[in-house]
Amino acid sequence: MQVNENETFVPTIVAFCCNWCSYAGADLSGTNRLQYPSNIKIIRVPCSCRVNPMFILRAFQRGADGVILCGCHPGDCHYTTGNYYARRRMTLLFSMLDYLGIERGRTRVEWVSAAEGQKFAETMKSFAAEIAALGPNRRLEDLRCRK
Amino acid sequence: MKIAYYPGCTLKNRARELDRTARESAALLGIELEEIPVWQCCGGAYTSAKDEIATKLSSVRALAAGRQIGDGRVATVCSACYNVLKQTNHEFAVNPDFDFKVNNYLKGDPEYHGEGEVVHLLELLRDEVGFEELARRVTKPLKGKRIAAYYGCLLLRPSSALAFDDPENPKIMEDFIRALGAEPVLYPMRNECCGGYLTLSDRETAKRRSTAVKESAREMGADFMITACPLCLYNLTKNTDDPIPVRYFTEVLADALGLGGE
Amino acid sequence: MNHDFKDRIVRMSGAAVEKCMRCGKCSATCPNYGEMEYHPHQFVYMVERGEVERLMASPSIYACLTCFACVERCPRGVEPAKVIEAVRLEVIRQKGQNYLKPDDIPATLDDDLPQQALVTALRKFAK
Amino acid sequence: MQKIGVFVCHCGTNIAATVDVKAVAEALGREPSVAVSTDYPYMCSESGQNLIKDAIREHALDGVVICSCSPRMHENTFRKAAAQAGLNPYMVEIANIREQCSWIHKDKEEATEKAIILGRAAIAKVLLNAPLTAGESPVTKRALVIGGGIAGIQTALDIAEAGFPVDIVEKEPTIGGKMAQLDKTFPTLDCAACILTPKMVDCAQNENIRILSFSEVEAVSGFVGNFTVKIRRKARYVDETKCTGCGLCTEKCPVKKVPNEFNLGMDQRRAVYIPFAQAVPKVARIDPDWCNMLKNGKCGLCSKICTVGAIDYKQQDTILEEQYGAIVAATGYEPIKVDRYDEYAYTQSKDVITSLEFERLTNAAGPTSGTLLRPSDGRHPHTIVFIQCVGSRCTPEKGKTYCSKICCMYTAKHAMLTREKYPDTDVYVFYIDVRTPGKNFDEFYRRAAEEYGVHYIKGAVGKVAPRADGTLDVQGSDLLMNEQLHIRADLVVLAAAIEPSKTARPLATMLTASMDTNDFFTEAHPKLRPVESPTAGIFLSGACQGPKDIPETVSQASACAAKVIGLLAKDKLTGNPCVAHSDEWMCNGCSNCASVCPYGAITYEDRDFRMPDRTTKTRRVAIVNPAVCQGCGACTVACPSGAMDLYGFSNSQIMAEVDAICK
Repeated sequence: MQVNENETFVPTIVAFCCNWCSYAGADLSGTNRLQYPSNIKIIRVPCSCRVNPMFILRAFQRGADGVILCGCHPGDCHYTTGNYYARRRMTLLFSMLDYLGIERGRTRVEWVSAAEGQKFAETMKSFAAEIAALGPNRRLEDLRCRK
Repeated sequence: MKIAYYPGCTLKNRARELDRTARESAALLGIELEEIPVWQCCGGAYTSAKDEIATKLSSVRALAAGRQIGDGRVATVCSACYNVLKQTNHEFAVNPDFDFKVNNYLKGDPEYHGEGEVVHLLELLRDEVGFEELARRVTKPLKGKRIAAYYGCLLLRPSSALAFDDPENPKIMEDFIRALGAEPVLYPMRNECCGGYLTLSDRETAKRRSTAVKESAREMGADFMITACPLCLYNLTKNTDDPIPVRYFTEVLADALGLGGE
Repeated sequence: MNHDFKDRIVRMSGAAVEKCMRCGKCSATCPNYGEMEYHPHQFVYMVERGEVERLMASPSIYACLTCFACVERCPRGVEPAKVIEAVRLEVIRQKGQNYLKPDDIPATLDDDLPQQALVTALRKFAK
Repeated sequence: MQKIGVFVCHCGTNIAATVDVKAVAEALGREPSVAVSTDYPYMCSESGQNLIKDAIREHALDGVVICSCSPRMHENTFRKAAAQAGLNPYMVEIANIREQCSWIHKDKEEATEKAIILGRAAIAKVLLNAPLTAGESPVTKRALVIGGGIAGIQTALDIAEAGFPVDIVEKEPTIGGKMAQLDKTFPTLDCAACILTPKMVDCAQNENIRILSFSEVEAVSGFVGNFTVKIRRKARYVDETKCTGCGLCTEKCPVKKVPNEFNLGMDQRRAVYIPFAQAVPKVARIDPDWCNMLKNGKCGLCSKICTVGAIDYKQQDTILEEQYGAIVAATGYEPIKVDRYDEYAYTQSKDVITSLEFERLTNAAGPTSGTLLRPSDGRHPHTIVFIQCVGSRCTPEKGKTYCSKICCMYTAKHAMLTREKYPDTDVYVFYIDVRTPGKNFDEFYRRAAEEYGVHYIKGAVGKVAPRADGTLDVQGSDLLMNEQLHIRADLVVLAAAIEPSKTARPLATMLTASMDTNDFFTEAHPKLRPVESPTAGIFLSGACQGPKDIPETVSQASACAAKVIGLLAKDKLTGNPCVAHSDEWMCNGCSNCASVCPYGAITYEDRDFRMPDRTTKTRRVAIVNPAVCQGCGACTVACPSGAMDLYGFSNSQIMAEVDAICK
């Protein structure tokens, strides 16, 4: 979370993107000069199934306000089935977030192909807007970690 | 065994023979058809429109009442009742909205969610009695008779809901005919429509349809035909000029079991 | 094109007219084809095109036997008979549009006619 | 303390216009452990690369971060440069400040700030990088082709021509497949046997090809370059090495009423038989379901008359174990069973047949010696109706959802040949669409209609009704006439949909190759890698990948062979070092990782562990085969004890990135 001088809230957002589809889709939105908010930072992973729900909790703990996971469309996974695993794991994580009292809207799973630069930018814009509307994540942030 | 029985309106009137022979034959074979105490007419035709709920309530009430008798299944003899009851029951399985709306209508009555099951007497003969056992119980086998089974549409279609037999090449009635010692006649029109629904509004069209069915049976050498549907029987006998006799399958069954008298 | 009618027909019938691949198997299978002005495949196609009013004005809606042979054999699961039924209901649900009127019935009766014929005809052709 | 070098690229103005590259280099230079931080107009240029190499040598850097374009562009460039300077190439990380920063933001301050954060995340990650070396594995220079139809034959011949040994495993007693059953082939009308059997003989004579007929793959283990395959050689009760294929036994065998599967049951064979005259290998087989000797020990006639003593009633199945570098699936197709579409009366009339049965009825080696006769009464049919799309293009509930692709063309062929040979025959084709994409295909179909007078009717058939006089009443619709037709036919031919062989699904499981919902093998990329399975070392040939006609099958088979040859030509395979690895001290052997691994890369071994109390404990632990692992990381998340991790994308590296971004 960052709060700048005039006190408008700029959320910190982490996007996990799989190397084969969504990261390439993000590159494509760059190549096409499609803008989306700069407070979204992308972490490249080989596959959406590499993303351990722990990473998402870690991000919330360290002050992220929203985490989005992007992978190949179902059926298109470079590793055949990775995105299905990711989908199931995230479904479980969502119910756990409810338990932790974290708003369900702070995490999202999206399928973005390497050809969907437009969709990537649109998705990021809408996600950033939703997180901004939700306000800062105060519930899970571990203030001891804050510098 | 005892099983709930839904006779339907026609079996209480013009098709009394169908009702009587069904009950007597079934009783002889160890199946007690216990009539549901209070029932209304199923309407004879199942309306496929998604927004028609009220016209299906009489079927739902019969199905719900059937739960109190025997193992909860409801037996029918008339093809039309079988078709309407079974399609209604199937709708619960595939359409939650239907379930919700029906139970809103039923407020005050016990809820019903499609847990019942509809069976035709032919299925009971096949699955509960067994055609082999039936063949053993036959005292007056119909030796040498060439019988054409007429399924029509109501027993077979839509097969997704009825799941009665192979809709294009059914065999339950043929097996039944064999069990009675006669020879089944296969003819292509046995699963085509007799024009039943149009009997009142367009008698000539219905006549053309039922005549086509009978011609097909005649061509393949049938001595007589059997059916489970009173309306089919009417069209195939009264609304055609073809003289091949048509009987209810239960009449033939009663004869073969020695209940006929003569 | 009247989308209002089309949407109602699609909703009422639950039939997926857009799944039709124009093979004509419904019309190939229809036992009452010869009595119809518009045939089963045309019902499906014309509903998809939104030409419902022409169908509503046609006597073909009273010619369907509801024998479901088309529904059974359609390779695309389109259910033409349900489309025809929906178009017919769209007509007879309008005031005064009963195709079969109770007053007409006594003339058609005979001693052998089963009750079933009466109830089904009323259900099919009157409200 | 590690020493990291940071290099910020301007990319001309691509980055520098929106990101203050100097400020980025300066800010990142203040990060602990950064020894050098600098910027340059084009890092990917030779001088840019030299700048990096010099810095690595001068500062003895342990890791390098390049802030530049996407790693998908130049990661390899910079890794090579690092390697040339003596740094392990996997100690390089890229911060993507072009596609994911400068190009998508307009505000320079905002973009600069983001570039710094991305740089910090890359530094955090590179600090945890470990030097990696790509593993190497040897390649067994031998290929296995599963399926001996035209696809398998062509692939095997091409591989063998390149000098590599190939085994063909065929489940039937002879190779040849479906093509051997065909009469003529479209669009040139060459006789199928005339062009296929020379290829079958080539297979038999090629020194590099071994045909394992009447055999099935039973188990597959290993990985690309190093497969071990168990092959069951089914007992044929005839010694393949002795039988000369003279056929004497097949003439004398007293059991004559066995339905002949080669002619689709339309005539009979003996209990000992050779499938057809040009079978390869030309070796008899005894059918144990029919042979009196094998059933009840009474007969033995074939053994008495065999001059070379090849009959062996005691023969048993044997298992052959072989090593292969590459495996080709060429399992082909089968026509579907058409019983469920009984409105066409296939089960109700002998004169309703499938197209493959029609092929046999017109084939000179078929049950009627090539004269077209009705199966019911052996009379010439005078009216023939062909029905298209039987079971194709349906909803999933009603049949196959795809177009079977070959039916339009073979039906045009059947119709044309019928009209040519029997001009007094009326031929009708009911079609939904006529699909003829292919060289000379549409011309062929037009010839059928224009020159041969085949009646093409746009519409479907609703019902086929067998009549008492032996004819068939075909009730169909003519959509262009808007009419319902009744045609009195003598013969009805159904163009049944085709589906993958039933053997394909269990084989795919053994190969860990993926399949689609229709049980066709999935290709690694539908456009760019059409003959490879996503599983390395598994290749696809012919209709097992999707419906195909012969020309397409053969070209795909040769393409497949080229890919196999490319693999076998290598002495060693270099793997991707970013693979999973398991900490055996933490692993509890639960098998979760193996169950999610799409490649079968994880196996289990019992290991002895020396415990603190000086006892030795044996535990089952996971072992990742780095040559098979593709590095997806599914196992790392499935592992409940945290033993499984991924090189290059380790848990600690990703968490370090998360921390750096969220700071």
